[in-house]
Amino acid sequence: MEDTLTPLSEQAKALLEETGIPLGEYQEIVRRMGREPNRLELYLFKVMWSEHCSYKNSRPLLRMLPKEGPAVLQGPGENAGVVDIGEGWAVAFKIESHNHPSAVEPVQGAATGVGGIIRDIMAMGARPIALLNSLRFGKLEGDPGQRTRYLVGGVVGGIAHYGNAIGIPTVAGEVYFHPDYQENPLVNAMCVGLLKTDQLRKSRASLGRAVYYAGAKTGRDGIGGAAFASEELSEDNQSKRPSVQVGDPFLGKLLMEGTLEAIHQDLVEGVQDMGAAGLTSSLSEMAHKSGLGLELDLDRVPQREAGMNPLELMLSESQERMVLVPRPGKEGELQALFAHYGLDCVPVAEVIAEPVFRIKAKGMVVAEVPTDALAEAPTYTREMEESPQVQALRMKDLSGLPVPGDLQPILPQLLSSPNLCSRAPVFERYDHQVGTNTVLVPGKGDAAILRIKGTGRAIAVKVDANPRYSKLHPRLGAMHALAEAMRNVSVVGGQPLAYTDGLNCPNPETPHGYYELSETIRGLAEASQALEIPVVSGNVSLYNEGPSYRIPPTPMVGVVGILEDVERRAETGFRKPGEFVVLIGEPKGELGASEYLWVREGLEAGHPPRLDLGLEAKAQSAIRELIGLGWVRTAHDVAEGGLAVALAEMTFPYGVGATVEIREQDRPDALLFGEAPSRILFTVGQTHLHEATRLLQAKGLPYRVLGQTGGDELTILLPRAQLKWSVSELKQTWEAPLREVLP
Amino acid sequence: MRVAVIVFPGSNCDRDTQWALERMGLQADLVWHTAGSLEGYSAVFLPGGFSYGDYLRAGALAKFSPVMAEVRRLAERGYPVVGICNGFQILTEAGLLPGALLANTNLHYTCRDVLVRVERSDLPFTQAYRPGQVLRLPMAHGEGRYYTDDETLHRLEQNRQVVFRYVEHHGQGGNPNGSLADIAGIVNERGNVLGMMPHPERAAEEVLGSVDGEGLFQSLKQTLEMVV
Amino acid sequence: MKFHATILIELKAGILDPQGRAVEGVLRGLGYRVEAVRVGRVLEMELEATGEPEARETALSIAEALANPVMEVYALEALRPLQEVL
Amino acid sequence: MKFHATILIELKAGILDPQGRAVEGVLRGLGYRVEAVRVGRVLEMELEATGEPEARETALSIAEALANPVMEVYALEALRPLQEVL
Ligand SMILES: Nc1ncnc2c1ncn2[C@@H]1O[C@H](COP(=O)(O)OP(=O)(O)O)[C@@H](O)[C@H]1O
Ligand SMILES: [Mg+2]
Repeated sequence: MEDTLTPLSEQAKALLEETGIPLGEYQEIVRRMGREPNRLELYLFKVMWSEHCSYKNSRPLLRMLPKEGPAVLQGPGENAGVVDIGEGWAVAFKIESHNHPSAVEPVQGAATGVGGIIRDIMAMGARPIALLNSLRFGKLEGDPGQRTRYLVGGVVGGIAHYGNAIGIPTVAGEVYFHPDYQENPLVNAMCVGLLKTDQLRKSRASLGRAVYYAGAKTGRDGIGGAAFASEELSEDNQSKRPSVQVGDPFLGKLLMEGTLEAIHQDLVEGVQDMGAAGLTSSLSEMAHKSGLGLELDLDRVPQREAGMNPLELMLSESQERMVLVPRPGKEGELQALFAHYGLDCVPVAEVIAEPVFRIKAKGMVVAEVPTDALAEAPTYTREMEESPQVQALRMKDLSGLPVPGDLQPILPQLLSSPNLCSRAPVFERYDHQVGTNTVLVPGKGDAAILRIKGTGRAIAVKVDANPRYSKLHPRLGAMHALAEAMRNVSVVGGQPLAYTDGLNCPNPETPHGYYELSETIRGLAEASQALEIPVVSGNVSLYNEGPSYRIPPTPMVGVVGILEDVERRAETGFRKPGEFVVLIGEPKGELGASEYLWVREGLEAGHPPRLDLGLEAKAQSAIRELIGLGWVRTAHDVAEGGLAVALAEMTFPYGVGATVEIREQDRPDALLFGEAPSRILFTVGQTHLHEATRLLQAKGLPYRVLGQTGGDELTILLPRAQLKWSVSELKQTWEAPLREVLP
Repeated sequence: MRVAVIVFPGSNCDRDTQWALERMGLQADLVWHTAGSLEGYSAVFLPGGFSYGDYLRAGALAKFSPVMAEVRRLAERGYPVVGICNGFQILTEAGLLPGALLANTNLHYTCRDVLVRVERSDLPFTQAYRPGQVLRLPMAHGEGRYYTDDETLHRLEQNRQVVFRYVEHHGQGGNPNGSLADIAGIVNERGNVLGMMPHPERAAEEVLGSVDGEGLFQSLKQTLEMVV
Repeated sequence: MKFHATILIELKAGILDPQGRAVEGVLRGLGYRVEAVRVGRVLEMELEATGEPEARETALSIAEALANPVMEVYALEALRPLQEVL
Repeated sequence: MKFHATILIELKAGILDPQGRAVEGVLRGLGYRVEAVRVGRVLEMELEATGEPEARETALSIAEALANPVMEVYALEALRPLQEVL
């Protein structure tokens, strides 16, 4: 396209070619700078104006999300969100995606994803105490299964490699298999850190301060990663793939201890991790947030390889690096501290009054850009339209669906589907106990519980998203994701405080893509309002799409909740015989978008389950009350696979069976395997049964006393059928599938 | 009575071990691996973790840490020395315990509960246990397959140096890593240097789901109180 | 005919080698004057082939199959006919 | 004078090498006729020495320090003077 207003110099034309920066943005850059940028300067803009760093497509939409709440100490805008959990303690948390690097090199891609989010938490002054992850892969079956298995092994191995070695327990997560992720797996990692409220740090520096670089030396790792992360992973830009970044959890551990000690000894006023776009984003953002400028001397940057040029140094994504701003007079102590850990810690820049990001090399200025020009990328609101195919799938009439004659074999079949089978083969590879805070380990509860040493308190954490719901109804899917993540926290006894969201979506520059992104955020906003929970951090990963593939919108929601008394908690398993099994909600589910429909009919269609947010809030507060009163020790939400699968899952931990009766007159497959939100199963002893049911009545919640625990079988009585399964046999079926992928 | 918990670069169960010791009422100090002296300490713990990232081989690089000379000196003078997980690996690499710990036969890091039988309840670390008592303890390692040559194994059995053995119990447990003779923990001939792969410090509190590991810290406390 | 092959698989130059870095640090601490320490994998194996050329070809294709092209390079370090001890 | 040393550290014969087994399984699955696959480590490094004899001695003492005599053997696979590119 030729532009008539400002004729481009030949050199500029060449640079546009090379960087792939749109003409419109280039003209904006020239306007803001008052001159043509040189090559280095243009690359600074390329990475800072990439979606990953600038949110140029998502920022206007993200404004819809509620960000205030009584517990919020730090909302979106810093390296992580921070919420108050009482008694002088707070938790910092955030989720981050590492999808593209993990597709290129699963082990290192996942490992560096974990390392990166850990440093975001450290940057707030918090000690990381828990890791979570949310993974999406393609089909396990058939030929595509080959690559999927390789990716699963690599990604799980990479997460274990980094998290286990650095000594932060991986306590919860989720894995989902869906054909639409075949070419584009998703790897999102979440980290939760603990801090004393007075140790909260931000990415700030005051005038005249020296800015220090601490940690690993800079090499040619992942050059162009940030820009890369925001590009379609299509054949023609294979060449653009960065040289693989390798994580070093050993150095990462030393850097973490050094940084936290520096904060606890109050040696630093400002902290910032070097994540995507390395020196460029960490330094320019810190200067911008401080309302000041910064002068960087590249000759002082510790280098791993000889002859790196300014562009390589500025774009390098070498891992295990931090930016620290010492308090005046503490520089010596800071350097001594890092020397103790055998790490570099050197001044590389100085904070200046002039609001520019100035870069010097060999004594010469090689780049100088106004900090706000870099930090405030132009934002876009685009054309949107729902994909007609998706619409058609959602509208599909399922009333003609055959009612299965024999229901007996369906439960084992569902329990052995990749999306419902046991995750033990995955989480057994993660150290989930280091730190000795993990009260509820993976597999024991719907959310993990971590006690806070020195208090009677604990936090509950979980990350969730259902791609089927989101694919067929982006807005409703996002609402489900938040509701379910919160429900998982509530059923272990936790009061949800705030959430972080990882928005993984296709190309926003297409009407369908933009529709899915905006509907997803709109759904989150709506649910946040109704469920009264703020977002405090998150991440956006767009362009998860290529010539031959496109992911469903996948909003991964990580919720953190509080238990004021760690002894008042619940877990999934039936713990003893003779307890009453109660269902909050009705034994009726919908088949649209259900796992049942997919497993039985190979169909992904229909309308996802309706969600009544008012009912959802009531159901969650009810179960929290019942647990808080000490009446309930076993609770589990009814999710994918419906009532029968939820009941089976409750028999597995302790091998205690149950007998329940469902009296409803409805198609039996909908009763047993249909899906519906706001449903929670719990058990209560004879002594509290009546009080418990009265509490549910008082809240106007529908409920059923379904039956009792006991025996080593699961028995379900229906109006026209009597079903019985051996718990141990069901459990074997449930444990087998992933064990074969991860021996 | 002060207990030293050695912190190697990459150790990550140091605080957990300190916490468990202090809950027992023992004073436990974290001691950096470059310490030249352990004067004043009446027992030493080498905690779990990934010293030097477990690069090359678990424990292979930590054995060169300056503090190891002191650990050796205390061991020779009969002080209780306990290596848990990575600590066990370091003790074998340093030659303070016989044998070596190789990659699990399943070839990957595994974190789950195991059942171990107490083979010796007459040691400074185990006197609080009943002979033959079966404990449920968490394991979390990738290189825990105990190996040694036949003569050494014979000697270990003869001198009753095997302290903990993986056992199967009601279809649960069993040998999780291919360890020789189901060995989960051993002690030196003199009986004052213990190495074990499972993590007692992770099972020393009701809220963590098991107190089976508490006995080890209790035993040590009794021992130390006796010597004073 | 049986051959014994020794294959080396190492990280590409320029790719960070955390193991090498840690080992180098320790060796220097012990007073050794070393640098550029890199740690890789060595594979020893016996393979069946009609003769030296086929053996070499097989060994190289094995090396290629086992190395991770994104980060590693491989080399056939040694190949020798095997006189079985009977 | 600078030298480049290549050191191999491998499991003693007779000690179970599950990694070698796994690799062998994969290779056979791919149709290769291999056996006795063993996986070990190779260390490459540059070291400073007055001459070849000292370099050899240093390299061997490094190998000895890094290998675990209980289950490993080591070998100095290669040692060559390094002509630095100036
Ligand atoms: N989807 C989202 N919802 C809420 N906050 C978000 C979202 N995406 C990003 N943020 C916030 O915007 C800020 C910048 O995000 P990001 O660039 O991912 O941080 P970092 O560079 O530290 O990884 C962070 O505070 C992050 O929490
Ligand atoms: Mg950050």
